[in-house]
Amino acid sequence: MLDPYKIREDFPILKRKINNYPIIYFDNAATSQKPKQVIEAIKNFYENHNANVHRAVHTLSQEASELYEEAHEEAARFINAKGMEEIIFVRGTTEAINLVAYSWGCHNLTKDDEVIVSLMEHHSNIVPWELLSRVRGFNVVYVNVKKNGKLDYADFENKISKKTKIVCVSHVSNMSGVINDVKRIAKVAHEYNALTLVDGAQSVPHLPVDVNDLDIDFLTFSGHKMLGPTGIGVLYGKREILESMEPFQGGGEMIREVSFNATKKRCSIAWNILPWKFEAGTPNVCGGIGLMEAIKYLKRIGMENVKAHEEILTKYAIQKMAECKKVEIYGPKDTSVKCGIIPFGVEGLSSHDVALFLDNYGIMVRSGFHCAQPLHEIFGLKSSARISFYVYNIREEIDRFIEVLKEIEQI
Amino acid sequence: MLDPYKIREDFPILKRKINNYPIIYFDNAATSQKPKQVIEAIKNFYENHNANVHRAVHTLSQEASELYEEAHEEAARFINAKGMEEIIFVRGTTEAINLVAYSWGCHNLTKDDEVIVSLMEHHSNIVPWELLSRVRGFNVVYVNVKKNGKLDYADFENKISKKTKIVCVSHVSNMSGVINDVKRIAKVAHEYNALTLVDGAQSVPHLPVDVNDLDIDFLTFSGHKMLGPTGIGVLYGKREILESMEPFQGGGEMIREVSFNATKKRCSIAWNILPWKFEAGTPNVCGGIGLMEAIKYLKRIGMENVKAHEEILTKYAIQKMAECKKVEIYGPKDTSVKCGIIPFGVEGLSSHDVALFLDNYGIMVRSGFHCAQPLHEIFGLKSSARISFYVYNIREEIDRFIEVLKEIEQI
Amino acid sequence: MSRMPLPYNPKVLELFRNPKNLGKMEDATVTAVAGNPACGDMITFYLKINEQEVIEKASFESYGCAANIATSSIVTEMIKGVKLEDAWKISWKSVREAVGGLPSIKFHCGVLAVGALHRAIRKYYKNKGVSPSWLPEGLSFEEKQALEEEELAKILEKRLKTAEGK
Amino acid sequence: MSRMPLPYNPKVLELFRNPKNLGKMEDATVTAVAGNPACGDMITFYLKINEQEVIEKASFESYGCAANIATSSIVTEMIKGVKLEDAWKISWKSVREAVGGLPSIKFHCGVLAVGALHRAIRKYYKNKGVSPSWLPEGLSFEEKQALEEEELAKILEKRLKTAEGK
Ligand SMILES: Cc1ncc(COP(=O)(O)O)c(C=O)c1O
Ligand SMILES: Cc1ncc(COP(=O)(O)O)c(C=O)c1O
Ligand code: FES
Ligand code: FES
Repeated sequence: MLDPYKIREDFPILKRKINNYPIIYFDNAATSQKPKQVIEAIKNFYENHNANVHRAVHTLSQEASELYEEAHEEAARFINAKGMEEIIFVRGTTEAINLVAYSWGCHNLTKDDEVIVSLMEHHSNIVPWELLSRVRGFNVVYVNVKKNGKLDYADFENKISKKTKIVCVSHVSNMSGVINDVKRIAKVAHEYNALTLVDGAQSVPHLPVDVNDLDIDFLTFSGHKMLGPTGIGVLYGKREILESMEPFQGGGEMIREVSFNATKKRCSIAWNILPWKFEAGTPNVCGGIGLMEAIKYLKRIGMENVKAHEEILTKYAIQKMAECKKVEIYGPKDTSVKCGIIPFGVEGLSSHDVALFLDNYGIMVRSGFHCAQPLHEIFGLKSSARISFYVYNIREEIDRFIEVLKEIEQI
Repeated sequence: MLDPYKIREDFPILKRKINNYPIIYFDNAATSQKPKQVIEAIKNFYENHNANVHRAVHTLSQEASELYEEAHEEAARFINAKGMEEIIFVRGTTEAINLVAYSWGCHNLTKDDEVIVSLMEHHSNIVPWELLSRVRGFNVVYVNVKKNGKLDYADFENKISKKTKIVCVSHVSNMSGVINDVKRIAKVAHEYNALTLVDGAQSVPHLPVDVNDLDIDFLTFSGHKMLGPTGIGVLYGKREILESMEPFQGGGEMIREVSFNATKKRCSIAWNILPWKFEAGTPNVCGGIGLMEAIKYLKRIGMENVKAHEEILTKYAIQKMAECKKVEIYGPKDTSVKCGIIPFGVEGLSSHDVALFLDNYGIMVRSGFHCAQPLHEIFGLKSSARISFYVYNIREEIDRFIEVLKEIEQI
Repeated sequence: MSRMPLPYNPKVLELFRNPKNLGKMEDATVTAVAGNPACGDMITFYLKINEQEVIEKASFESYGCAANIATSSIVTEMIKGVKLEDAWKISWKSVREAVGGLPSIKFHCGVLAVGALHRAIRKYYKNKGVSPSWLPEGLSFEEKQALEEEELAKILEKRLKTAEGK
Repeated sequence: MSRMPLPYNPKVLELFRNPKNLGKMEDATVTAVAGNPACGDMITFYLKINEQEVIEKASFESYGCAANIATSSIVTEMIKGVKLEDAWKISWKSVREAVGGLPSIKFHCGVLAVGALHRAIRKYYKNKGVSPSWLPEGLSFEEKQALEEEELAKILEKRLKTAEGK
């Protein structure tokens, strides 16, 4: 088991007070806090090894390049990918999905094709497909979510067909915390020769994820949600698929050669090898190195332990929140089907006011629709408040949260 | 005047030794080093204010959002843009140019149109246009560079026509340091109703740049080349143009609303206001804040002083390098037409070996073609070594560099 | 639990708990809906206006937050018996003062209330086909911030069209 | 100036200063060009091969770095009088050892030299239209790292075609 009290000592921000109350950070699904090890790795990079990468001859660039490549290797091992060439560093999940839409979708999707998307997706797994569909003319087909918050697998199996070219589904819903059986989805998709893109933004930080076992084609996740810096994230793709794909952005380092042909009057270009083909321009080097440090931190804890810890907290919180008369929890309450994310409402109060009152007591929660408007529509909600846990959260914080919730019920 | 000796104290990496020699960092055109103020701002953000942005109700998110918006404002003031809505944070120059190619180019360029690009461009201002031209069918027209390294303005005025829709040119060449008269170029372009995109990756860090005075339509630059963190850069665009443009990536925060229409069976989307429309997903928040600190640092020095300091160093280095018999400087040597970038070669030695030998004595220089292959072809070079200066470089470093160069000549 | 000053002042809380003029008005002369892009909330304003262009009655419906309910409540009070021309002059800042201040994150909720009022007044004149000299042609700050449901839909539709046309 | 050990050992420097077998060979049986994607350098290998498949003479042209010249030089020496089958067995690691080691950033320069050799041997058999049993069908590590000029052009052309076809 992990020791959250010891872990807390690694997180400088937890010492901060808000309105004279110790901070209680329950907005982890939006972004996580950073341990001092990650902050130190960033500082150390800039103080000792900073240089542009891609192996210029000089020592600093050699060091920076090695660290940056090591970061890819570390990320590959973390999700059990075959190696660095399957790991593309991007800004985050959103860019990862857009990369697939532009580089794969633009060239592989046409008029009669279909892209399957679930209605519990974050906007970043809806908008790129909707935008592209308007240009390429394919259909976006939405798989229903049941009123209980679970994916409607029957509807999925009904809707998938030979027309389906890719199935885009989140591993864990960022609104309800529901875990989807992506292994099952990928299996069905492959029977129809469709690819599977799994949005792992809410799973990779909280559960063990093994791309080999799941047999998925793309996985996307964001460093900032897993103790890492902002501005860095990962697109995993099966090597053969990445190799067959067109590049996304053009620029330095993603090409092997540009030369000007004076007779043809145009420049000719040859791509670089994976993963660099998809990392045009100077990458977020320090972001990659910070992410590596975050992954090492999580590995020391052990992802099984992370999952177990959050399960305990979630169970406890759900049980305690049930004692609050005006509080309603949305979606499933069974922690065997969901992660440490609890959406809720307080009768008579706007979700934004719930967040505002909690903030007044130093408790940070999210309100609104959390970039998952369609799912809110299914639940018949205008918006919701949301708490979400991570490795540094403790039972006492939940107790305090309940205390304040009860106070808020009185308003 | 700036005091480089005092400035040096702000840069922790300059205390490092390589092979027991004090480090001499002359690879500033590739990336700059970071002052402790920037490193501290990053640390402080993660230790005290880290949260996701876009104004969630809670205190941390309010603080992070304010800082992140302030960073946009600071960048706007730095280049004399009208305000935050003209400043889009991207990963760097490469992403900025790709954004314009995808969001503006994809929708405004067709078969008989022409895009003018100079042959002294960095690959990141060539490849996106070449890639797009293959899909949209327009022509990329290249403006010559004279053997002396200067842009061939007559050729430009010859090639521009009513077919020209956009002129893409770097403000300062990253290989030769030559400064282009982008004000003149923009004026001519506007006479033909063409837009002007200026790649400011090598100018914004080193010269005062005023988009209003230059009257250019797009300006791109990278934070990591101007004392800021990796993974952050700016696309400036005139407001009216940005407003008329289609979004680039789709996802959270770049939209105002996504709702699922059950009868039409599709999601409908409304964009967010500028600049957020173009910043899909969780941005590199800390990168933006680090960039703000870097800009503040440069403003305290004063960009006129930065320019003057580099001019002195460049003059001195060129004069001293002329004393080395086997050393040849490529491109113009007149510091009134160029910035602090000096490409050179040593007779009989590969540029990579020049860099390797210099590195052996702690001197970091670049070798290769610096992502500017076409310009090397014009100069008839396979590759070159390159030194480039910044605020923390000093005369003594040049003396030492010359000493080692003379040694290398003996090999 | 130690008592902290709440984010809302007592006046706002009181207005939230006991809002005035909450509810639909069957005999309204004009109705206007205003949506808030910042939080996604939506309110409806109902005005009964007489021949002298005086607001006889005002009411509102809101699914918004306490700040929104409080400011809407006070706006409907402020404009009762007031000429349209004078009602137009109410700014969101004056409303914010009238409720004794708001947390800065809640400013937009007050803006929405005034936006809905402005929108209703403009609609009244549009329906009548007249445009008084004091009514500015350009949208007020508050109107700009408060989008009409259909307006949102229109922006959207236009976007889709351009995208589809390509 | 204080004397530091140079990045190259004395043997590499000596071979660089006085390379063996540098220059074009007019009566070569086979010629192979190999390009280095890592640094953009290019070398040409010339082999004169007799009826017994023994390399009688070898030479090279290089615009590469000292490491490349030194390793190329030593490779041409190593293969003189050697059967093609045995020449094929030379790996870049053995070459690296033969020159007394290289800085790690310079490994690819030695790989290029061996890549050029492998490429030349393969070309010889291709020209002859035979393929000996010891010659692996798949490319060796060194061959993969050393691209032929035309190969580069081919990759490129294919890319352009796919892009244009769309
Ligand atoms: C002139 C010029 N343009 C563009 C770039 C690309 O910038 P980045 O790698 O930060 O995207 C560079 C830097 O390498 C440059 O010097
Ligand atoms: C499920 C899910 N997908 C995608 C995203 C978008 O991630 P990012 O904002 O880091 O691009 C998030 C985070 O907000 C998420 O929770
Ligand atoms: S939070 Fe939406 S109106 Fe106040
Ligand atoms: S650096 Fe190119 S061959 Fe050695």
